[in-house]
Amino acid sequence: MDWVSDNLDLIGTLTLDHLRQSVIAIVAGFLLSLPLGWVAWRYRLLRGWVITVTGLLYTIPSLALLMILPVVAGYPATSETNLVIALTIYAIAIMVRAVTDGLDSVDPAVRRSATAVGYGDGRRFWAVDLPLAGPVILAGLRVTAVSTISLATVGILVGVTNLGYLFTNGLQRRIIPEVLAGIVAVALIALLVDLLLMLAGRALMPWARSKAPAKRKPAAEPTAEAAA
Amino acid sequence: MTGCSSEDPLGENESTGESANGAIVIGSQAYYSNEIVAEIYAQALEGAGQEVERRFSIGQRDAYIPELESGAITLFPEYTGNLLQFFDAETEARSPEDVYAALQGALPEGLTVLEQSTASDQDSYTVTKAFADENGLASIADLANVSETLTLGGPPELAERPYGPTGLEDVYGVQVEFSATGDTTVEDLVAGTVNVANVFTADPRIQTDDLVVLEDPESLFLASNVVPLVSEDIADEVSEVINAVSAALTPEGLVGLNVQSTVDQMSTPDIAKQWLADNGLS
Amino acid sequence: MNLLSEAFKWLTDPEQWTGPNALQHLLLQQLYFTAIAVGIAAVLAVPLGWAIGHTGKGREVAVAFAGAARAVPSFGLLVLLVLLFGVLHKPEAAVVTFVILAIPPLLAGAYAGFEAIDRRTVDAARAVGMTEAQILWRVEVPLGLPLLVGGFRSAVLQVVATVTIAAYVNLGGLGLPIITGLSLRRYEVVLGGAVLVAVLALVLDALLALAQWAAVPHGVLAAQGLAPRRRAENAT
Amino acid sequence: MIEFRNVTKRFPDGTVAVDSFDLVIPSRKTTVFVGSSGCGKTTLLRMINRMVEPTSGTVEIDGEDVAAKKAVALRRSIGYVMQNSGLMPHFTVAENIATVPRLNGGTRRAARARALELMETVGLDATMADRYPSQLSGGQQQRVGVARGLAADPNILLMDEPFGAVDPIVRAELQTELIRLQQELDKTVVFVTHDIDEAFLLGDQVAILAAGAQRLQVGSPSEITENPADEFVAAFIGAERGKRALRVKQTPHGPVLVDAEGRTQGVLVEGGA
Amino acid sequence: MIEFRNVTKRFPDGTVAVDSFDLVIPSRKTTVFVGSSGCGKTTLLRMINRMVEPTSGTVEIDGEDVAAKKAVALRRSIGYVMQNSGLMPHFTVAENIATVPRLNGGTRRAARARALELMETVGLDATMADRYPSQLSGGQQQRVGVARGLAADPNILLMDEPFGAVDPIVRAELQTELIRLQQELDKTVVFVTHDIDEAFLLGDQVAILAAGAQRLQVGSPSEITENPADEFVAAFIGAERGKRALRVKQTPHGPVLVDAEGRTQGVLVEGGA
Ligand SMILES: Nc1ncnc2c1ncn2[C@@H]1O[C@H](COP(=O)(O)OP(=O)(O)OP(=O)(O)O)[C@@H](O)[C@H]1O
Ligand SMILES: Nc1ncnc2c1ncn2[C@@H]1O[C@H](COP(=O)(O)OP(=O)(O)OP(=O)(O)O)[C@@H](O)[C@H]1O
Ligand SMILES: [Mg+2]
Ligand SMILES: [Mg+2]
Repeated sequence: MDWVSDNLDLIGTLTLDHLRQSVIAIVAGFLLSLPLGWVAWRYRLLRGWVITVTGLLYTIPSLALLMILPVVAGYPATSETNLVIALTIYAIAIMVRAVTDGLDSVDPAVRRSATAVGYGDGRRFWAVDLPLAGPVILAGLRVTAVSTISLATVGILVGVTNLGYLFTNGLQRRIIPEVLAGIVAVALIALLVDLLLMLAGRALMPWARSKAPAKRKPAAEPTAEAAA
Repeated sequence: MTGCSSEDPLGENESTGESANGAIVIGSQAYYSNEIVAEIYAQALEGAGQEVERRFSIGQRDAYIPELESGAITLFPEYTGNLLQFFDAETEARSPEDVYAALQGALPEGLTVLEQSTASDQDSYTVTKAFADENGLASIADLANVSETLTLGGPPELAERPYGPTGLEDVYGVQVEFSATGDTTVEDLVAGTVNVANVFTADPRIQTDDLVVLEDPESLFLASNVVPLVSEDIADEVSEVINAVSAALTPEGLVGLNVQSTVDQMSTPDIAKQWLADNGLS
Repeated sequence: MNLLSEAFKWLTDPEQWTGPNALQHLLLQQLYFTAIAVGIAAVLAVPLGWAIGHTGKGREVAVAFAGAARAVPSFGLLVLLVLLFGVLHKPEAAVVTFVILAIPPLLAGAYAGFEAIDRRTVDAARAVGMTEAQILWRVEVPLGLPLLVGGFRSAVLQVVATVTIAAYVNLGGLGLPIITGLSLRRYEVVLGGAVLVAVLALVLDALLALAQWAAVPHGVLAAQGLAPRRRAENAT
Repeated sequence: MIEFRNVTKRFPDGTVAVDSFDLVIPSRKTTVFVGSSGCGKTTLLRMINRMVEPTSGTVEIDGEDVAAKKAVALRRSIGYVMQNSGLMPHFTVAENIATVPRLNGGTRRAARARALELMETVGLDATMADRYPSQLSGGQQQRVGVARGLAADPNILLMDEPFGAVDPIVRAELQTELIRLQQELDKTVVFVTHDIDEAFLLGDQVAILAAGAQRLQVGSPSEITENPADEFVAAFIGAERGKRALRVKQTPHGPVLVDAEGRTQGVLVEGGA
Repeated sequence: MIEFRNVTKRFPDGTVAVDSFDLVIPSRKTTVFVGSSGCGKTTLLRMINRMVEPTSGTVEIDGEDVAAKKAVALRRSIGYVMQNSGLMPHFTVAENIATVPRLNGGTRRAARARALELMETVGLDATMADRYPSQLSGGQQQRVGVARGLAADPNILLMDEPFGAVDPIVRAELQTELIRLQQELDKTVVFVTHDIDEAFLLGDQVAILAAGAQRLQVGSPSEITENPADEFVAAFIGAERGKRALRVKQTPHGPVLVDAEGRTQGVLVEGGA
């Protein structure tokens, strides 16, 4: 582990790069998925299409996407923009489904009740539908965050530097601790972001915590999982 | 280890167009050996009081050449032969001098190369010592006499390169099967999954793993010496410092740098710093 | 569009379908790795997931483990395992990598399938005198199957898309044209390879979607399909 | 006064939930719709606040067609209490109660004050103001639902099986409470249930409905028990069988009333009218 | 005969659901546990077929401690009917009913014949044999549940709020059906409800319970109504207030019985005992 202690600065810089790239993609993916997921949820006819098409994005091999997008869109493959856009696309692939499932999970009785007390459509969406979809959306967001952070490492194969650098460089130099350090760093920041999201969820959705215990409801996870 | 953070090999990976303020932007390939040379350039220039920005570890040549052309990167350690082939795939030049001369003609507007160094890091066909002894191999041509099936290992794109399996057959009459061993080519050669391998000549494992580089009498490969590719705008600014580096960088020296990186696992900034000190350049 | 038509041309060129690296071989390799990895992962994860679902114990541990497994970058793990196992064991390294990739969705599918079952149904099964084994096989497994197949489906999708990186360590598969194309700047080859992977993933996904539908027990399907009709009948 | 005039509701799938329904609902009284599942009670109720639009016919409040009013404003002016309370799980008790005042643009502070006031009215301890609905018992949740229905001080309160999900003891308590509240507040209450006992307990006017919201009988509880319109109504209210056909049995503790099986159903007290 | 001897159940989380409970349940009679939510009724019932193990004390069937029997065999020998029927959604009606005969190793054919026979007993049309539970109405599902409980011809039938989830009309029908069945089959039925009317209608012996399965009063319905043990029981059965304290009111159609609020609760018929 000498290598690690000698290269803490390097690991630190790479971690910051990695976080910056991933977080931008996660946030962008989340924001874009909200309207897409809403459309899919609201318009039954579009639903199959939106879900299938966004789900399809996930089947594109990341390497290919990272090389072909810049050719098609005309920006340099080595730019962070390239990686961030590709990661955003994968984030959307998971999140749209989660947003749709989340809106689905809102008890129709609650929705009706909100209408009955006099919420207009738009106001109801922001005050009732979206917050109540929160727990499922959050579960999807957590899956998205973890897989985005882990996936970002392929950026190094097209020249976008982040923790993935430790893999290619470690392989060329046959330094096992370097590769291992990369994996551990990626996993740690993924789990850290996951934890932060969970805590944020607790803070923002206090009602979801106070549910009567031991209700063994299938958590949102499998649905988000199915999209992954 | 006295590595200090200001000499981080990767620096801030800001987006393009940062050279406007006059800083020299040094790039490197995603290849540790190339990165070391780039770091040496950087430290040497910093030692001469220049402001430097690092944009290291860029994968493909076609990814960074456009950035050099646009001026987003202004200095890049390159290899004469491979660079020439990038611009002129059909080139007939083979010797270091010819290649260097042809390269100067082939470079696009705005780019130039400074003095090439004697250190080279070029493609080669390499076998294990045991295999060479067993089959009496000294040159690539001798492979034609080997009775067992030859399997050539190398990066996947070797299959399509002019010096790849087709070139071997056309130039030397040697028939091989190809295996895309990629980043583990040397290990595969040592382990015996391939018996001929496309290895870079500056790879320290040629010595440590007892490998034999086969001679290339018909010049299948271009000479490929380390050469600084530079934007014409700053060529004059940096030429003195960089040419001194190139002059000091010997073939053995380059292998030594690679050994420090892979065997001693030293960090790139430390290697560069030490080399500059050892060569009286800091 | 130009790129797309060139990719199509490359794909339909008979040359790509002959020789040692013919596309059908690469396709089979891709399928082979996917099948082996998902198969092994299923053998490991499904019984474990069922045990968690049946007993209700260990869920937190499983969730944490699955989360950690998901956080491990496949590419890095592959590199690490190749370095650790040595070049002679690249296939094993790749399989282990993909197995780890496939475990979280399978595990989640297995236990979530059980958890989604109405507890009263399981309780009733116990009350009529089913043994624990009978509860498992006659009630929980059939009723949990749709979500398990769902987990299987996402495992297959993830693995089949990720097996492309096997080419990076000389294991072939459809990643080969992709990484070769990258080095040679032949984007139509990259795109051709990517299209094949996507098509393969789609076909597998469609098949598994069918399987998932078929896995829903008839009574449950009836609940989804026939209930509204009955409601309408009552009304008139 | 609420008036249904020849109201029909056909849902897009063809179900005719309400077929040519006419009824006058007097002001400041409780009217109960009772009938078995699916007979159209909820549909009737929701046509009053435009949650459901009639296919034909009109619903009028004090002579004005509701279709002419803006739906959102109309709903805010009518209290609505439903089974399982229909509370927003992500709002606290006080926020739930104050929903309509807030929607009407009231300040947070005023809305909260109103919520606390209403909590007292419906018998909820003020300490519960910052709990979430899931932290309350079923009965408490229903009280919050009632409080929310009253928050905008509406003239009309619609209640759709508000006590269907709570256990009988709590239910009896809530019923008593509602009777008290009604005496105090004097609203026009339209109440839906499928429990005939509840209907008779709460209703000034009871409408017994069959599928398609067909009126089997409308009248006061006494009118209906004393003179059931037909066999079905008689069966439905249990007048001819079981516990409703009672005879007197003398016991050491006084006279009790027993049903056909001889099971005691009540005690006889003095004071025949 | 089923006997609870000083039975206590403390759940791992510390809840004492049943505290030193003693009761003898006579054979071939219906005993009803009634009490408000959470008072321990279900826990008592489930200790009979070892779905719950007592923390201390014993439950005996015909003098034999159930703890000495094998749980699986014991459960197969006791019918169990629960709220929401507890049917297997992926088994057809016939398969559901025949579950226990099949578990006991009966052939498919014999089991099906038994299922059809039982469907007739509980009043289900044979055409429903191959439907899935989700294709039946709530009332029909409950009948299937009862049929399943009877399939192994058990001496004991445990019923946990079996009619809690169906609407009142169907419920009355099922109650009548159960009374008929019981006269025909003569089982030991232990029935749980929190509806005191249902308890009095069905029970030969009624046990009114409070939290911790505390016995407030045990006796026949008549004994309890005529002589409630204390204020709480009186309130619970409604004997002193509201609808159970009735007086006679003369109407043009004959005498009816009205409660304190003047609402009619039944009609008075001839034949005082
Ligand atoms: N949105 C809808 N689309 C189609 N049919 C509907 C809709 N809403 C209700 N129905 C049908 O209209 C009829 C009346 O429904 P309604 O909900 O008014 O009954 P209800 O008397 O309130 O029953 P319950 O006591 O079960 O609440 C039923 O047959 C129901 O299936
Ligand atoms: N498995 C358990 N673990 C912990 N507490 C339990 C468990 N099962 C029941 N309890 C508690 O034991 C008490 C009695 O529960 P039980 O289910 O017997 O009540 P009940 O009278 O059947 O109520 P209900 O009428 O609501 O069905 C309750 O306080 C309940 O919360
Ligand atoms: Mg209704
Ligand atoms: Mg119970």
